[in-house]
This record gives sequence, structure tokens and C-alpha cells, in this order.
Amino acid sequence: MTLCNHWYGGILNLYEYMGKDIFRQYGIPVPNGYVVSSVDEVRKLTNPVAVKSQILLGGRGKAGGIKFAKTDQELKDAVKSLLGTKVRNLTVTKVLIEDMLSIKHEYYVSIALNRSARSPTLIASAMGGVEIETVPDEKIFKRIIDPSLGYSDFIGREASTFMGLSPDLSKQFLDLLKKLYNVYRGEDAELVEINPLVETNDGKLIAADAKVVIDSDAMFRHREFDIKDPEKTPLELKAESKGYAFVELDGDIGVIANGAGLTMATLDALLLHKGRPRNFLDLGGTDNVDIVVNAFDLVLEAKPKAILVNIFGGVTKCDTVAQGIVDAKKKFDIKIPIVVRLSGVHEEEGRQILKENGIEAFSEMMPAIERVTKVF
Amino acid sequence: MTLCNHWYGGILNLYEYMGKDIFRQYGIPVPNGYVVSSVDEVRKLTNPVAVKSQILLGGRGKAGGIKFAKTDQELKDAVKSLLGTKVRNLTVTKVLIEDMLSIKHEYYVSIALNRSARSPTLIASAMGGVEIETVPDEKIFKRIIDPSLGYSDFIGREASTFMGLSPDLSKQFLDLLKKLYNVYRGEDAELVEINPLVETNDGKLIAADAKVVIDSDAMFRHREFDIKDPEKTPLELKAESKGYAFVELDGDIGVIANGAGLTMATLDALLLHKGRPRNFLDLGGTDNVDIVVNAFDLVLEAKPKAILVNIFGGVTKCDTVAQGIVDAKKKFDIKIPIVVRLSGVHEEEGRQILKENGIEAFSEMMPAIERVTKVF
Amino acid sequence: MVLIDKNTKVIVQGITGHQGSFHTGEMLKFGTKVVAGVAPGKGGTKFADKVPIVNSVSEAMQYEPNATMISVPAPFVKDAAYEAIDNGLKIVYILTEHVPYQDAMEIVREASLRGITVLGPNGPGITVPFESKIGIMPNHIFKEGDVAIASRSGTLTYEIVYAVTKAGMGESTVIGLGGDRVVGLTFIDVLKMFEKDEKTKRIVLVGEIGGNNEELAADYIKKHVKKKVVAYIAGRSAPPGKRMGHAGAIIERGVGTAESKLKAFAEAGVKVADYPQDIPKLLEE
Amino acid sequence: MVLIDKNTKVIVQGITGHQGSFHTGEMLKFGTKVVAGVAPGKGGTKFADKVPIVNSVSEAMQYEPNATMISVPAPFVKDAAYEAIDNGLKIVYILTEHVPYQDAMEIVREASLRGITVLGPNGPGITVPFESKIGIMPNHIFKEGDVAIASRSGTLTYEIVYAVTKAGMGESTVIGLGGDRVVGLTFIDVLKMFEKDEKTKRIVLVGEIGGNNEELAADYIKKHVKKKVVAYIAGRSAPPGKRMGHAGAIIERGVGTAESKLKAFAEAGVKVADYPQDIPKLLEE
Repeated sequence: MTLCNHWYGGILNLYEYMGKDIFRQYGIPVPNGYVVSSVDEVRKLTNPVAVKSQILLGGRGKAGGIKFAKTDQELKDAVKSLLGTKVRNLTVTKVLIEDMLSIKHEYYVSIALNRSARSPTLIASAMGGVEIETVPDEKIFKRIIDPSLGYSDFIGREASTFMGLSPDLSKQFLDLLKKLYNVYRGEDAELVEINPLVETNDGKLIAADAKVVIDSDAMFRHREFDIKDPEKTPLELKAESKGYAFVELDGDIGVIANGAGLTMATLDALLLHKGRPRNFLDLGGTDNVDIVVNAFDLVLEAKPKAILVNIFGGVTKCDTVAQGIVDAKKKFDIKIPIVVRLSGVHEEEGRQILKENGIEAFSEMMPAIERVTKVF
Repeated sequence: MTLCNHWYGGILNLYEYMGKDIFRQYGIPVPNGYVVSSVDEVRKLTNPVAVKSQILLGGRGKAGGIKFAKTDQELKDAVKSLLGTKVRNLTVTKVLIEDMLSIKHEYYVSIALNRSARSPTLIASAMGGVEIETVPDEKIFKRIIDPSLGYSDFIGREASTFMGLSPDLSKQFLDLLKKLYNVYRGEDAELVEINPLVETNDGKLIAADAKVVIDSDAMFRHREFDIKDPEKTPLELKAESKGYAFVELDGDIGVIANGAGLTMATLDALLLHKGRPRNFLDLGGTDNVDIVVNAFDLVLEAKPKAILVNIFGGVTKCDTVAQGIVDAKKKFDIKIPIVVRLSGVHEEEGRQILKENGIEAFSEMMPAIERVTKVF
Repeated sequence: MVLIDKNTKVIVQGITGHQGSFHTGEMLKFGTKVVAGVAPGKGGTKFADKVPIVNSVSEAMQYEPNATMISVPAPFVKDAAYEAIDNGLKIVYILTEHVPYQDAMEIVREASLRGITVLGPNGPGITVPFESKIGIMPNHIFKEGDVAIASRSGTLTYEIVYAVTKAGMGESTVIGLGGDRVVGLTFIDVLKMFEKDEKTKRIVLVGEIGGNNEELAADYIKKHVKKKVVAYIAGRSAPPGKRMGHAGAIIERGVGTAESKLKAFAEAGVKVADYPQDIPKLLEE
Repeated sequence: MVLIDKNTKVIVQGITGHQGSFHTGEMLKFGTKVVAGVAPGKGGTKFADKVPIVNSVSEAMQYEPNATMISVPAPFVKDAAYEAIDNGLKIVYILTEHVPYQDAMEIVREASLRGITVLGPNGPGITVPFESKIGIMPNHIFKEGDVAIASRSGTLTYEIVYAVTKAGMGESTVIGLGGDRVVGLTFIDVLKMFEKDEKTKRIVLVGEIGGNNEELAADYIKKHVKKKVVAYIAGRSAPPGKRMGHAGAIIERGVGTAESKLKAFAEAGVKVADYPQDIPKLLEE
């Protein structure tokens, strides 16, 4: 488990082997290794190896997702036993085969966004190889990096003094930090983390693991990765591919609203009225009939018992939404109750369109909330 | 000739072919070509080529340093006729053989240090291929780049609007500017200049020349270049290799002083007293007997009729200088008059050392100046 | 007056785009002094027959603007913002969503080093009824008054503004901070401005789950704010670890939960409304 | 008082180096409050049995310094300066010579964005007799008085200070801007400080050929400076295009010649001494 155990949509969590490829590219030392998706790809053994399931959840070791091999037979057995199995409900399709390291000590290091400082923060500890949350605060070095100055060696020296590194290790550590910051900036990362950062018996620092989380908003300037968020449901992945902010919940009222804040407020209000939302769906700041129609398509797939539409028109105009609702009702032959609230830009026109098509619309949010909780 | 026609010590002026190698590395388009130092290295001709002497002074074309060839024989003749010849007193040891460009238009672009703004400045013009000094001011785009923000496309768009580039050329130009700024920053340049920047008949922007001047103080983080400043005398080059700031002048009084300002002031004062300095030599801010002895070695090589030493002791202590003078006098068996002025830290001790060795020392600068102008 | 007034001269970077042109029209209707639009390659034309369009911010400086609205696609936002910063504009409002957060981080830092205020990215801007408006808030929801509103949301802000207006009160200033993880202003920044503003008597903070902006604000209110403050927090029902729509609403690392925000506001004596529509009631108590 | 006084607390980055330790000793003799030295890996020891040595500027902040002297090799200057800037020290003096000019450019820009003053690189620092001294000017040349001196040179500054002292006058503040092409302060910056300083009645500018610092200063004096200003310019006899010792003294692009500087000063009514030793005479006229 890592410092950042909750990352959702808009963020891309890379597999270990991908992270290590990136590290290699930036000159950060990683163990020799290669990745296979079938036992046929396994090469002849030259050194004892670790065989590591490539999944996106922490706690892999404890869950049996990592094995070791000293002979060719052991290696093949390990690969066979891991591929296709489920580790914490995720199917393993790739394993990373790496030379085993002779471990003298394990450190922790990461660079991540610090929201309140609006800056990256360097986090380091001499107590690595364990969940960083379990390390006492006084053993963790934390320091904000000024984005205008960038990373500079003095920051690494502070960390290295804090961690009590020897002059030789400190030199390697400073070199590694510079490169890690280059990864963080160069790859538009949310998080770059090495845990454990291994000091080998012959005194070398090597990244034994690699966690790289990328800001998906920055994908336009980077290579594409084919990764599905393991914490998302199939319907959420489908919604994501269509560009909607969509979260499945366990209730029975489908919700379509505009703006993340208003959508959250709608769910909050529903729950306070004992209504149980089936989903979160934010139409976003667009003004397009098809976006409304496709939103209905997604929500209907979740099989709600009623649908609540809550719109405050600004960029998104009420008449556009009304037209979308009417089109969707026809297209998908919707029989379940639709409760609509329209307020703001073009609300009169919107309500008129709905009225002409036999759909009642409220101008206030609370009456709509009350109605939808009593409609079935 | 370029915007910056005076660059001295502390600065490294690269040959065109070296500049183009760097450009290529940063993705700036340059003509296909190769460099030879003998006619044996000439390859078979596939396209008409330009054959360009690699020398560090401008006005090469006018001085006959560039030839053209359409056949293998013409090429060999051109290479033979250029290698070993002197262009403006400089012997040509390398020539660059490049595919000729079909020129539709010639532009000018450079990025250089703007001292008063303490920032880089972008300079561009639609009137390229000529000496930029001859282009009227209103045809030259100049813009300071904030070193904290760095180069950003909006600067390129301003330049491109000013120059009246078509949308397609503008796109290429913006891409090139970004890379040129990367060269400027990445190579610690004083100046990066493309003149002419050629628009070919098929609408491509290509750097037909490359002028890259590097800050020699930044050499510790860059590859080494083996280049001798063509404007320096052999003695100046020797002094440079020993780490002295040394300039030969045409007088007969050798000068050794400490600090560039004080050394200049010494020369100025000498000249106002009708004394003619043989050289400028700044001991710098060190405190070391050998540095004084070696300074005498250099100055003696210039065969002055007398030597003036003018020291205001601070970092450099007067007794150290005195000891150096005594050692040098013995070591080189100096017969010409030495006039010394010592003031500042340890001046009493210094004068005592000189006195013991039969050398008179002044405590004020002006009497020393007066004395040395009358000593031979 | 907070940040802008009727003398504020605004330019629009990306005035010819879909959003840029629509909202420029709305701003003009509101009374905002839009003095120029920037659209590279389209200089020399006019927007709505009256606002001159130029090729660069540098050209636009002849109209002496002090603020800009940036409405260009996300990949070009950093360049546009740097152009505004380099030309010394004092208020940089970024409408665009999906700006890479590291771009926002750099923009915000470089701006703050130069005393420049950044609104957004991904926020609705600022409105001072009926002095000026920079941004996309609907014109018809405002009424002049003494309630200052600062919000991390877009439409939810309109909802609350409208509720305040319909309750017979009015607004002194409404500021949308922006919904992204990295935005230009914090609640503390705006609380300082609201506390100083003579027109403002009462303050509404519209928060969201995620981050510790609300917690820090609560602490600041306790120590420094004398004016009445009430709040609303969206996402109180969100299951931990489910991201609601935009990156600003992540519950990360156990901080930033609705509980911690409610607790902080309670300790600061700030009443929190259950529904957006309850805000006027709390303001009148 | 200009920039520093007897309460200024100074740290030395690179205190254990040859230059660092010598000049720390000299500063202590002068009366400067040197509160700590920074030498990575040597924390816990003491300089001259009294000044604590720590591993980083961040550690040194416990001694509440407001200024630093940086005396580390050129390749490490940028890192050391950024460390000082990041820790918010208000005066950053860089003794080191041969700092890459792009490093200096970044240091100076980042400092100026944060209201931090950079002295140097490659200059002698600042002395306010007998309040405080940060830098390497010889202690024995000063006398308290009303003459403020700003200079682009090192030893030449001492020469002129000493001449002023021996003529029976004294100095209010002496500032060395630094001899490199890119340094933290311009003559205009210091003229502003000198003009405001109550202790200063007369001003000496010690210029050099190269750059247009003197020309800009002359123009500024004409418009804004009421106090008496005299000047010296080194390199008047230098042949055009010959570099004299350091990069600050290049005659580049036809501007920055001695002639243009002499002309500018003449127009501003600033008398220029032929010899450094003539400065006291001009001051007394």
C-alpha cells in the first residue's frame, strides 16, 4: 500500500513494469528484468529471480502475488501459477521476472502533488519496504518543492541528512532524486514512488518497485497507455470512454445533473430525503442535445426505477436539456418516471418543450427531490 | 557578420559544423552535409553542394571562403582550393560540404543575452541573409524572454505576426524557436543565431548557417570543444591556458595588477602619463606566490622595458605578492626595472620583504605610475 | 469592491471560440468593459461589430486591460496564461477545464510571485453586481446586496446565488475558485478580501469534499473573520474513495472528508446548510 | 542605513572553504553578526570556537538570519543560492567568480520575484561602516562618513574607498555590484537606496566599460537624484574589442564604450575623475 491509495478518474495508474521502463529511460537504476504474458516467453535463468504479478493494487506480496525462483523449473512453475489467477479479484495477465536483489536496507521515497501547497512534495524515509502510513511521522522527511525553483540538490541533502545516509549513498540518492523529479515533471505525474528503494549488499541504490501515477489531463503530450482502472465497474469504464463523469452507487434513482458540485448536492439532498441514488452523472459544461441523450443511455443501463434530472442552466441551456430528454424518452421508449427540474438560462423554453411532450418540470430543486423520492 | 561581433575570453565560439551538429541533436532542420579535413574524405556527389570553409570570422562568403560544386571534379577542386588557404588571415583546416538549398526567402533569427535586461532576447527579421546591422530597426523584432517563464509559443506568434509568415511557415517557425531556445538553455549559450534561416522552394524552413557561442564558465557541465579564439595572440592563448586574464597591447611597460577594474585603471593612468602598457594582466582574487611568479613569466615573454606591479591587498595579500616578486626576480634573473606599489592587507610586511631584497615599493598608486614612466 | 469594478478592462483570449464568443456576449450584456479579444491570425476584425480583435495580448495592451478571460483548449492554456502574466495583467481567469495540473501549478506560482490573481482553472469566474463580471455565471441570477459568496463549484454557485437573490437579499461579490485540484485562490485568500470589503456584510462559502481548503478556512475564520460566515458542503453523502465528477472532489488520504469539514466549521461557529436552498435562512438567522 | 546594519544576521554558505573561513574571520573582526555557517556533512562543529556550523540553510534558520554570503565553487552556486532563496533570506551575496551567466540570470530573476536582493556574483559585497560588512572588502580602509560608493569592480573599489578615507572623509555605504555580465543590482537600484538614505550626502559610482549600466544611471540621475554624484570609469584606454579581465568589461555592439559613458555622465552633470585618487577632490568641489 502506498501513501496515495485513492486515485480516481482523470488519473492513470501505471503497472510496475511500465513505471520501471520509464525509470530506466530517465536513468534511475532498476533491477534487470523482463515482462511475460505467457510461460513460453520465459527465458533461461541466469540468476535467482523474483516473479511479480502485474496488478494495480497494493498488498500484492501478502496476497501471494509475488514468488521467487532459483531454477528454470521453479521459474516456469511460478509464472504458470500466477498468470490467469486472481489477486484480490484482479486477473493477472502479465508477470515481471526480475533478478533478485541482495538487500542490505530498504528506504522509501516519493514525489507527489501537495494540494494545499499547490506544489510537489518530496517524501522520504529510512524506513522503507513497509506501508508508509505505518511509519511514525518523526521518521518521515517531508518537504515542499517550489515549482518555480524546481528540485535542487539542497533538498536532497536535507533528506539525506534526515535519513542518515553515508556520503556514498547520499551521492547516489541525490542523483536519483534529480532523476525522479525529472520523471515527475517530464511525465506529468501525480505521484512517483519507490518503495522499497533498496540498498544492496554491495552498496548500490536500486528501485525495487515503481509506482507512477499520471495526470490523464496531460495525455495530449504523452504516449498512450492501455490501462483500465481496476476499481471502476464496467459501466463506469464505458461512461469514461464516452467522456462522462459517472459513478455507480447502490440505489434506485438515476441522477443526471450539471456541474460536479450541483450533482453532489443533488445526491446529498436525495439521501437526506431517504431517496437512494443509483449513480452520479455530471453532464459537464456543454450545450448539446446528444450529450443528454447519451447520458440517458448510460443511466438506463443501470436499470433505475426513476430518473431525476436537475439542471441549473448556464453554459448548458435548459431548452437543450429539455430537447435531449424528449429525444431520449422517444429513442429508448422510457417507461419509468422522469422528474425534471430546470432553472436558469432558457428555463421557460425548456419547460415549454417538456410540457408539450407530457413531461412535468419543476423550477425549484427541493420539490423535484421530494417528488422523485415518492414516485415509485 | 552577426549581431554580436565582439566576443572575447570566457566565451567559446563554435564552428558552423559544430553548431549544426548541436542543432541536429535538438531537432532543428539543417541541410544534409559532412565535414572533411582532406580531399580524400570527399564522398561521391549526389546533389549540387556548397563547400564552406570552417573559420570563426564573418564575411566568409565575400572573402571567397564559400564555393559551389555540381560535379565530383568541381567538388574536389573546391575542397583543394579552400583547405590550407587563408581567409582573412585564418588558415582553413576543415570544410563543410552541404546540399545546396533552393532558396525562396531568407530570414534571420537569434537568441542572445541582453545584459541590461539580465534576460535572453529573441531577435528575428524577415530580412535575413545580410548583416543584421544593415537591417533597419523597424524590420527587426526584438523581445525579452523572462528567464523564469522561459520561452513560450506566444513569443513566437508575436515574431511570426511581425514577420508576416504564412500559417504553415509560422507553425514551422514556432517549432524551431522552441528548439532554438532549448539549445540556448541546454548548451549554456551566449548566442544562438541562424542567418540565413532559409525558406526553400518547397516551403520548408532550414537553418542554412549556425552560430553558437557558449559561456565557457559553464563548460563543467558540457562536452569539451577544442577551439582556439582566432582573435587571440599565441601569448594570450598561453596565458588563457594558465588561467590568467591577459591581453597584449602595443607598449613597453609590462603590467601586473589585481582585479580587472584596478588593472584597467592602471592602464588608463599609465596612458594619461604618456606611458605605454605592454599588456593587461589581472592576478585575480587568489593569494598564492606561484601565481605571481608565473605572471612574471608571461609578462617577460612579451619583452617589456619595465614592469609595473600595482596591488591593492584584500584577498590577495601584499606579502604574498612581494614574495612572488622576489622569487621571480631570482628565478628569471630580471634585469629590467620593476616598480611596485603595495597597499592594503599586509602592506608593511610586503614592503619589508621587497626592501630586504633591494626592490623599492610605493604605497600610493600615482607615484608608482609616475616613476615607471620615467624609469627607462 | 473585490478584485473588479466597473472600470476593470477585460480582454478575452480565445474570443472567437464557441465558449469565448458566447460568454463575451453575455459579459457585454452584463456591462463588463471588454476592451479587446485575442485570436492569433484574426487580428484586425471585430467581435459583435464593436470589440477589436488582435493577434496577441501584447497588441491588446494598447487598450490598457487589467484582466483577461482565457478560453482556449486545455493544451494551450499555459501558453495563454504566461502571455497574460508576461504582459502584466493583474487578473487571469481561466475558464478551461482539463488543464494539466502541473500547468496550473506553474501558472499559479508564477502569477503569485508577480502579485497576479488567478481565478480557475475550471471555475465560473467572478461577478460584482452590477459593476462587472468576468466569467460564465448567468446574468439574470444576481441582485446587488451585501452577501459575498465564494465557491469551489460552478452550477451549484448559481443555485445558491439564485436562492439568495430570490430570498430578497443580494450579492456584493461572487467568486468561483475553480474545481480543479490546483487553482489560483483559496478560501482564506477570498476571506481576507471579503473581510476588508465595505460592501460585504455576510459571507457564504460553498465547499466540496476533498482537499483541506475548508478546514484551513475554518481555522482562519475563528482567528480573523468578524463578519458572519455560513457554508454549504457538497458531497456529504459521497462514499469514501469515489470521485465525483472532477478532480477537486477526491477524498484523499483520509483528510478532506465531509466529516472533517463539518467539524472544522462547527468549531469556528460557521453554520452549514443541509440544502443549498437553506443558505438564505442561515444568513438571516 | 542601506540594506544592512548592526542587527543584520548573516550566515556563510561554504564557511569551511579557504575563502569562506578567511572572510568569515574578517567579518567577525569587523563586527558583523555571523550567526551560523553552512557546510553539508560538517554540522555540529563550530567555526573559530563560536559560530555554529550546520548542514543546511534550513537548519541555520533557527538562528534567524536575514542574509547570506555564498562562497562555494561555481558549479554549486545556483544550488546554494536557491537554498537561500527558498528559505527566504533577504540578502544573498555571492562571492564566487566564474558562475555560468545563465545560472546568475535565474538566481537574479527568482530572487527579484521574491523581493530578495542579490549582490554579485563576483563582487566584493557590501560594507556599512561600522555597522556591518558582508563580503571581502578589507576592514582597515573604512571610516564612517557621508559618502556612498557603488562599484562594478573589486580592488578598484578598495582603492577609491581608501582614497576617500585618507582624504578625511568617510563612507556611509559601499556596495560592489559584481563584475559579471549578469549581477543582481544595477546602479539605478543603488542610486534609489542612496538617495533615500539619510546618512548619505554624496555618491560615487565606479563604472567600467561594457554594458549600458552607466548610461542608464546617468539618465536616472538627471531625472531623480538630488544628491551630489561623481564617477570613475575604468577601461577608458582599452582598445575596442579587447576584453579586460572579466566579462563585465566587454565592449559589445558598439554601446558601452568609455566615450558613451563619459558623454552620458557629462549630460547628467556628473563629474568623472581621471584617476581613482581624484575622487575625493571631486567630492569636495
